[in-house]
Amino acid sequence: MLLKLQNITKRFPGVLALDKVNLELDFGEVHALLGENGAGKSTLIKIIGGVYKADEGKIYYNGKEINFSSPSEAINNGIATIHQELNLFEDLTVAENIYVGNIQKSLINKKQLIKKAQEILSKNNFNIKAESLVKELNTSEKQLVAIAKSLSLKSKIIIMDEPTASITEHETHNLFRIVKELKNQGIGIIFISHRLEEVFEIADKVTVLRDGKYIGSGLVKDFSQEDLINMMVGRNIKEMFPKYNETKDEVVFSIKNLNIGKLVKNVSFEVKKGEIFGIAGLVGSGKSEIPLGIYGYMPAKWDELIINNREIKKIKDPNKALDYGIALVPEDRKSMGLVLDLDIVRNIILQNIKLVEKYGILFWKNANKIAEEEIKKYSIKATSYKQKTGNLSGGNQQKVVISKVLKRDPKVVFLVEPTRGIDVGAKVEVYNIVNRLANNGNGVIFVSSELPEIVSLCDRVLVMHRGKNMGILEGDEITQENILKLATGVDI
Amino acid sequence: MDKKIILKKMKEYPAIVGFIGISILFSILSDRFLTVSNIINVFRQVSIQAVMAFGMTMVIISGGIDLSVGSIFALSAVIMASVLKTGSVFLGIVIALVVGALMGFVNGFIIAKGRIQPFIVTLATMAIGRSLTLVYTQGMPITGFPSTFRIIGRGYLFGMPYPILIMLGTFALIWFISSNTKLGLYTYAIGGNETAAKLSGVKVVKYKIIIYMISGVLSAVSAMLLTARLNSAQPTFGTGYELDAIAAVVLGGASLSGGKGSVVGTIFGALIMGIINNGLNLLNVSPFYQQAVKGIVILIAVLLERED
Amino acid sequence: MDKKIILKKMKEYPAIVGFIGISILFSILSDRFLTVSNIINVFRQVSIQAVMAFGMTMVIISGGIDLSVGSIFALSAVIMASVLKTGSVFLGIVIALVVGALMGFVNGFIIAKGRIQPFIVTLATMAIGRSLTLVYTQGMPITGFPSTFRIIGRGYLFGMPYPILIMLGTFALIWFISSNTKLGLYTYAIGGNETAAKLSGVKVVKYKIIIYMISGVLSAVSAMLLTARLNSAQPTFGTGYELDAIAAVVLGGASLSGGKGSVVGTIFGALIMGIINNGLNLLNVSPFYQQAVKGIVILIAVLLERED
Amino acid sequence: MKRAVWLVVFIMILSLSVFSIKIGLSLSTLNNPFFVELRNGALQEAVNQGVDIVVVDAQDKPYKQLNDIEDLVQQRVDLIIINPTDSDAIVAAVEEANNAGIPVITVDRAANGGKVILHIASDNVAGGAMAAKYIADLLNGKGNVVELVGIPGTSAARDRGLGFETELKKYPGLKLIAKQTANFNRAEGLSVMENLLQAYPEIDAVFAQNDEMALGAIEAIKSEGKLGKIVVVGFDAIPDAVNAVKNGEMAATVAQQPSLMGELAVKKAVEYLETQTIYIPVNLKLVVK
Ligand SMILES: Nc1ncnc2c1ncn2[C@@H]1O[C@H](COP(=O)(O)OP(=O)(O)OP(=O)(O)O)[C@@H](O)[C@H]1O
Ligand SMILES: Nc1ncnc2c1ncn2[C@@H]1O[C@H](COP(=O)(O)OP(=O)(O)OP(=O)(O)O)[C@@H](O)[C@H]1O
Ligand SMILES: [Mg+2]
Ligand SMILES: [Mg+2]
Repeated sequence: MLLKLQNITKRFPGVLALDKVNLELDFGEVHALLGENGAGKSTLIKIIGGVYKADEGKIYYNGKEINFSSPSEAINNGIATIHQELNLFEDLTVAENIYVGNIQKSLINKKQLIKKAQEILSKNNFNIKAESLVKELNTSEKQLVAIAKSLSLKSKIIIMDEPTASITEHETHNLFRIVKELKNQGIGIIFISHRLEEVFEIADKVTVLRDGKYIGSGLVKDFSQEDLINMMVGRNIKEMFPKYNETKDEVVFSIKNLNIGKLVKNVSFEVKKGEIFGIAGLVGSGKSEIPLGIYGYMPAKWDELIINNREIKKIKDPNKALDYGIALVPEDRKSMGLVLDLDIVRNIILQNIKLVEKYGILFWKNANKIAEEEIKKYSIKATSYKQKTGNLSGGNQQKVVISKVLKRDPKVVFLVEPTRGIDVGAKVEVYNIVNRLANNGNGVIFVSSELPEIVSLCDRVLVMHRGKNMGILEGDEITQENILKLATGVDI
Repeated sequence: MDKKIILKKMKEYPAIVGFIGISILFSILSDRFLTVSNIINVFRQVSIQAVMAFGMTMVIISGGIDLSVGSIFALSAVIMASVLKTGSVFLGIVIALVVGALMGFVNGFIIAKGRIQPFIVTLATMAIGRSLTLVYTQGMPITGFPSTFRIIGRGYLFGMPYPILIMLGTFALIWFISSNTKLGLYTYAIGGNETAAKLSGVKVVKYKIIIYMISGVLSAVSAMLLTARLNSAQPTFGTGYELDAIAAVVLGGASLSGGKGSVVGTIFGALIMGIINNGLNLLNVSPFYQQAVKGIVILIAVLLERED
Repeated sequence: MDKKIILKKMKEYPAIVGFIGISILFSILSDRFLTVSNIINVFRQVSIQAVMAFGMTMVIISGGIDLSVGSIFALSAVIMASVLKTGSVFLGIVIALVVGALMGFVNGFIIAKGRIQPFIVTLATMAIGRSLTLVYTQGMPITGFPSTFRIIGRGYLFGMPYPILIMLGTFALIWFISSNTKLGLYTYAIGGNETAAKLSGVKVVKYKIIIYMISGVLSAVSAMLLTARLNSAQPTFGTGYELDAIAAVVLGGASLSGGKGSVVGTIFGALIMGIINNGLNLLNVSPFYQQAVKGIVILIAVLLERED
Repeated sequence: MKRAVWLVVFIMILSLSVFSIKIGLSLSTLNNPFFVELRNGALQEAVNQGVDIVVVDAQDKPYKQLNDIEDLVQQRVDLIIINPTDSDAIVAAVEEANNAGIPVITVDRAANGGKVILHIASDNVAGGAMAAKYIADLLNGKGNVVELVGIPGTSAARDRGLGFETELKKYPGLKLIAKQTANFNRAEGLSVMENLLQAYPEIDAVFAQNDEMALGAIEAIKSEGKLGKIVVVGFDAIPDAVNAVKNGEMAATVAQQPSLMGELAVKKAVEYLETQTIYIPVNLKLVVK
C-alpha cells in the first residue's frame, strides 16, 4: 500500500469539513475522489500535502506513519499536488513557475531553466512557450503549467484537484495519456473531478465523500454513473441537461462587426427572445473576450449594438453595461468574480446594491434576507451568509458568483464557463436557471469550452477561430464534430 | 452571555487585546495612570491623531495610502488661521474643510484617473502641500484666535473636552459609513479586489476620489483641533503625522494590501500609541530609552493581538 | 538595432524615461547641470541613498517594507565609528556589517516567524534602533577617523570616487542575485504570491530572513559611505531615509504589493531623486518653493513613465 | 536604641520622598547635540542640587510637547522648565501649567504668552546678526555669501535667518548669492554645499544656521580643495564645531552655551521654589580662534 488514510477528521470554525475519512492508494493506481461541492475533497488532499494538519486520524505512507508540517516536506518526500486554485506567479515566466520551490543549486542559468522547462512541456505535448509570462496565458494554459509543474517533481504520488475543470477535451485526453504512463511507472494518483465520464475513463478505484463523511469506495467498474451520483448527492438526478426553453422571433440582442484589439475581428450575431445562444471555440479563439468587450471591461468597437430595440453606441465601463441590462458571469471566479475577503452577503449585494440601499445607506435586514434566499436557491454550502467567500469550497464560490450576477434580472446575460468546478447537482440547477432566464424573455449567451453542455443546451452556436466568426450552427447541425471542425478552422 | 460578546469583539478587533494588555501593564507600574484626569488627558491627546487615522483607515481599506495627510493638516491649519484672524470662526472652519477636501480630491483624481501608485502620488502632494504652507505663511506661525474658536481646543461639554467629543463624533460617522453605507461596502470591495469590484459595477474612480477626499477633510478636522488647542497654526504642523496615522491603522488590524480593517481597530490602535507615550512620561523613562521601550511595547501589542 | 534595444529597455524600466526627461529639463534650465564634475557629484551624492534602496528593492519585491533602514544606518554608523576611533578600520567595517545583518535578522525573524505585518515590525525596530543609537552615543556625534577609512568617502580610483564604485559594485551584486540566483527567484515568487510559494515548497521563513538581512547589511554599507564622507557619525543619521529609499524603489517601477521591481529601476529612481535635489540647488530655487517643485517634478516623472 | 535609629532613618526617607523637589524638563528635541548639551547641563545641576528631574522630549513636535507637559502636570511636578519648540505654540501648555499652579521657566526660546517666572534667553536674531557682522569684517565688506537654511518654518531658522540677512544688507559689497535648505542636518549640509559649489565657483563665505550644516559644508569645501578660501560661520558652538574652529577649518560659531542654560535653569528653579528670582540672561558670544 502506497498511502493509507485512517479516520481523518478536520474542523474549521463552524464546519466539520472531514469526519473520520478513510482512503487507500496503491502503487500504479488512479484513485478518483468524488463528492459534491464542499464535500471536503480539497481539504482532504491538502492534509495529505502538508498544507493543513488533521485534527484526528493517521496517515501511512509506504507503511510508515507520517505527519508533514509543511508543503515543502510533502514535496521533498515525493508527494506532489496540483491544487484546485491555481498557485502560480503571474509576473514570472512559465519556466520559473515550473521550478519555483524545486531548484537545487543557488545559481540559476536562465537559458538552461527555459530549456529544461520546454522539454517537460513538449514531452507532454503542452503547446506553451517556456519563456512567456504566466499572466499572458489564458486559464487553460495556466492549468497546463500547474500540471507540468507537478510532473517536473518526479514524485511517487501525484494529487490532482480538478485538473480538467478548465482545459479542453483535447487537452484532457492528452493528460489522460500522461496519467496512464505515470501509472505504468508505479506512481499513485489521486484524481478529483466533477465529470463522471472522466472517472470512468481513467480511474481504477473511487472514494465518495458527502458532507465530510466517508460514504464508500470500491473498484470503478463495480459502479454505474447513477450509483456514484446517488452516493454523492444522496438522491437520483433524472435529467442531466434539462431543456424547456422556447425561442420566439423577437430579437433581444444584436451586434454588428464587433472588434476587440487583435483578439476579435468583425464578429456579428443576434440573440432572440427565449433563446439560449452558445459561443464555442478553442483556446485563444477570443470567445471569452467577446463578453468582456461588450461589457465595457476591454476596449471594444462595434458598428451597431441593439438591446431590446435600443441602440447603444458605446459602453465605457461595466457600470454602464449593467445599466443597459447586460450582465456577465466572468470566467475566473477568484480574480474577477469575488472579493474573497468579504462574506457571502456582501459579495451578493455588491452587484445588487439598488435592492438594499436608499440614499447610500444599506438595509442589512433586506440584504441578509436576500443572501439567505440565494444560499437556499443554489444550495450553497456555507456556515451562514456571513462566511467569508475565501473560505468556501471552489464550487460554492462559483455558485455565489452566479447568484450575484443573476439576482439583478439582466436583460442580456453572458455566462462564461459558468459550470466550471461545480458538481452535477448544481450543474443541473444552473441549466434550469438558464432555461428559466430564456423563458422570461432574457437574452442568454452561453460561452463554454464544455462541448456536451453546449450541444445539449444551446439553440444556436457561434464558433470562433482566431478571433473570427466561423459560422453559426443551428438545430441538428450542432454536434461536437461540427463545432470542432469550425473551431479548428475547417469549413463544413 | 455578555462575556461571550466581549470575547467575540476581542477576536474581531485584536487591537482591543493589545490596548487592555498595555493598560494593565501601566496601571501596575504607575499609580497615576489609572486616574480619571489622566484618562481624559490621554483621550484628549489621542483625539488629534485618531481623527486623522480614521480617514487613513478608509484609504488603507481601499488598498491605498495617503502620505500627504500631514501637509494637508498644515495647509488647512494656516489657511484657517488666517481667516480666523479676521474674526469669522465659522468661515475659517468651512474653509479648512474645503482645503482638505480639495487636496484629497487632487490625490484621488491623480491616483484613480492616472492609475499611478498612491504612495508616489501622495509623496509628491505631501511635498507640494508643505511648500504651499510655507509660501502662504512665509514661514511664520499664525497666532491668536477668537475665544469662540479656542473653546474647541479647551472647552468642555458635560465634563467632556470638546476634542474627545469631536473624535467620538467622527468615529461614529466613519464607523457608520464603513459598515452601513454603499460607500463603505465599495471601499472594502475596491481594496479587496479592484477588478471584481469594477466588474460588479462599482465606479472605482469616483469612489477612490471620495475616499481620498474623506481623508483630506478629516486631516483638516484634526488640524482644527490642534490649532484650537495651541491657539496657533505653525507651518511645520503635521510633519511626520503620516507615519503615526498609518501605524494606528495597522496596529488596529488593517492590512496595507487593502480590503481589511475597521475604525474600531484604528481607535484602539491610536489609543495604544497614546497610552505608550503617556505611560513612558508618567514613568519618567529617560528620553534616550523611550523609543526603545515604545518599540518593544508595540511589538508586545501586536504579539498579544496575534495570540487571539 | 541598438535603438530598438534601448527602446525595449525603456519600456522595461520606465524610470529611465523619467530620468532622461528630467535631465533634459535641468540641462536646459542650468548650464552647470550637464558638466562632468556635476554629474560625478550627483552620482556620489546618490550613492548613499541608492545602496540603501537596493536592499529596499529586495524587501519590496518580496512584498514587504523596511522602515528601520534609517535606524540601522545610524546604529551601525555609530558603533563602527567608535571602533574606528580605536584605529582598526577593517574591524570597524566588519562590525558595522554585522550590526546591519543582526538588525535585519531580527526584522526578518519577527516578520516571518511571527507572521506580523512588516510595516509594524520595522516601525518598532526603527524606534528601538534609534534608541540604541542615542543610548550608545549619549546623543553626541563621534568624529575623526583614520585617514585610511576616510579614503572611502573622498578617494578616487581611476578617476572615479569610491562611493560611486561601491554603489556600482552593490548594484551589480544585487542585480545578479535578483536575476540569476535561487534567492532572487524566490524573492519574486514570495512577493508575487506567498501562498503559492509556500505550496510550491519554498521555505518562506528562511528566505524572508535572508532578504531583510540583505537590507540591513546594505544600510550598513550605506552608513559607511556617509560616515567616511562626513568624517563623523551622528546619532541622528538616517532619519527619514526610509521614505527616500522606498520612494526610489517605487519610482523605479516596483509595486508596494510585491512581486515586481528591479534594481535597474531603483538606480534610476534614486538618480531621479538625486538630480531633482541637485537641480533645485543649482537653480537656487527658494527654500519655500523647493518642495513644491520637487513634488511636481516627481509627478511629471511618474507621468512620463506611464506614457510608455 | 536600635528602634530610634530606624525611626530617624525612616523619617529621613519619608521627608526625602515627600519634600524632595521634582522638576520637569520639557525639551524641544534631543535630535541635536545642542539640546543634548542643554539637557546634560540641567541633569548635572540637578545632581548637584539633589533634586529629582523628569525629562521629556517633544521630538520637535508642538503637539507632542503639549502632551508631554500635560503628562508632567499629571505627575504634579513642582516646576516645569520648558525649552519650547515654538514660542507661540507653547502658550497653551504654559497656561495649562499655570492653571495647575505649577510655575514655569523657559529656556532658549521664549513663550509668547502665559505666566513665565523666568526666561533664560538666547537671542537667535542677535546671533544671526553677529555672524553677518563677523563675515563682513573678515571679507572686508566685499564678497559672495551663501546661506544654509535650517528646517523651513522653524523658529530657529526664521530668527537666525532674519538677523543674518538684516545685518548683511548693511554691507552693499556683500552679496547673498544663494540660500538653500539643508534642514539643520550635517549630511544635507554636505550635499547642498557640494551642489552650490558646482553652481557658484566664487563663494567667499558660508553662513550655516547651525553647526551641523556648517560641518557638512566644510567637508564639501575640503573635497573641492577650497578649505581656507571660504569662510564658514556656524551657530550653536557644539563641541565638534568648537574643535573645527580651533583647528582653523571653521571661522567662527555663534555660541549659546546650552549647557550653561540648562544648568542655570535648574539652579534658578530650585532657588525659586524657596524664594523668588530675577531675570538673568545668558550672553551670546562668538567663539573664534
Ligand atoms: N479555510 C477554511 N476556513 C473555513 N472553512 C473552510 C476552509 N476551507 C474549507 N472550508 C470548508 O470546508 C468544507 C470543505 O471544503 P473543500 O474545499 O474541501 O470542498 P471540496 O470538496 O473541495 O468542494 P469543491 O468541489 O467545491 O471544490 C466546505 O464547507 C468549506 O466551506
Ligand atoms: N494580457 C495578455 N497579454 C498577452 N497575451 C494575452 C493576454 N491575455 C490573453 N492573451 C493571449 O490571447 C489569446 C486569447 O486568449 P483568450 O483568453 O481569448 O482565449 P479563449 O478563446 O477565451 O480560450 P479559453 O477561454 O477557452 O481558454 C491567448 O493565446 C492568450 O495567450
Ligand atoms: Mg475543492
Ligand atoms: Mg479565455
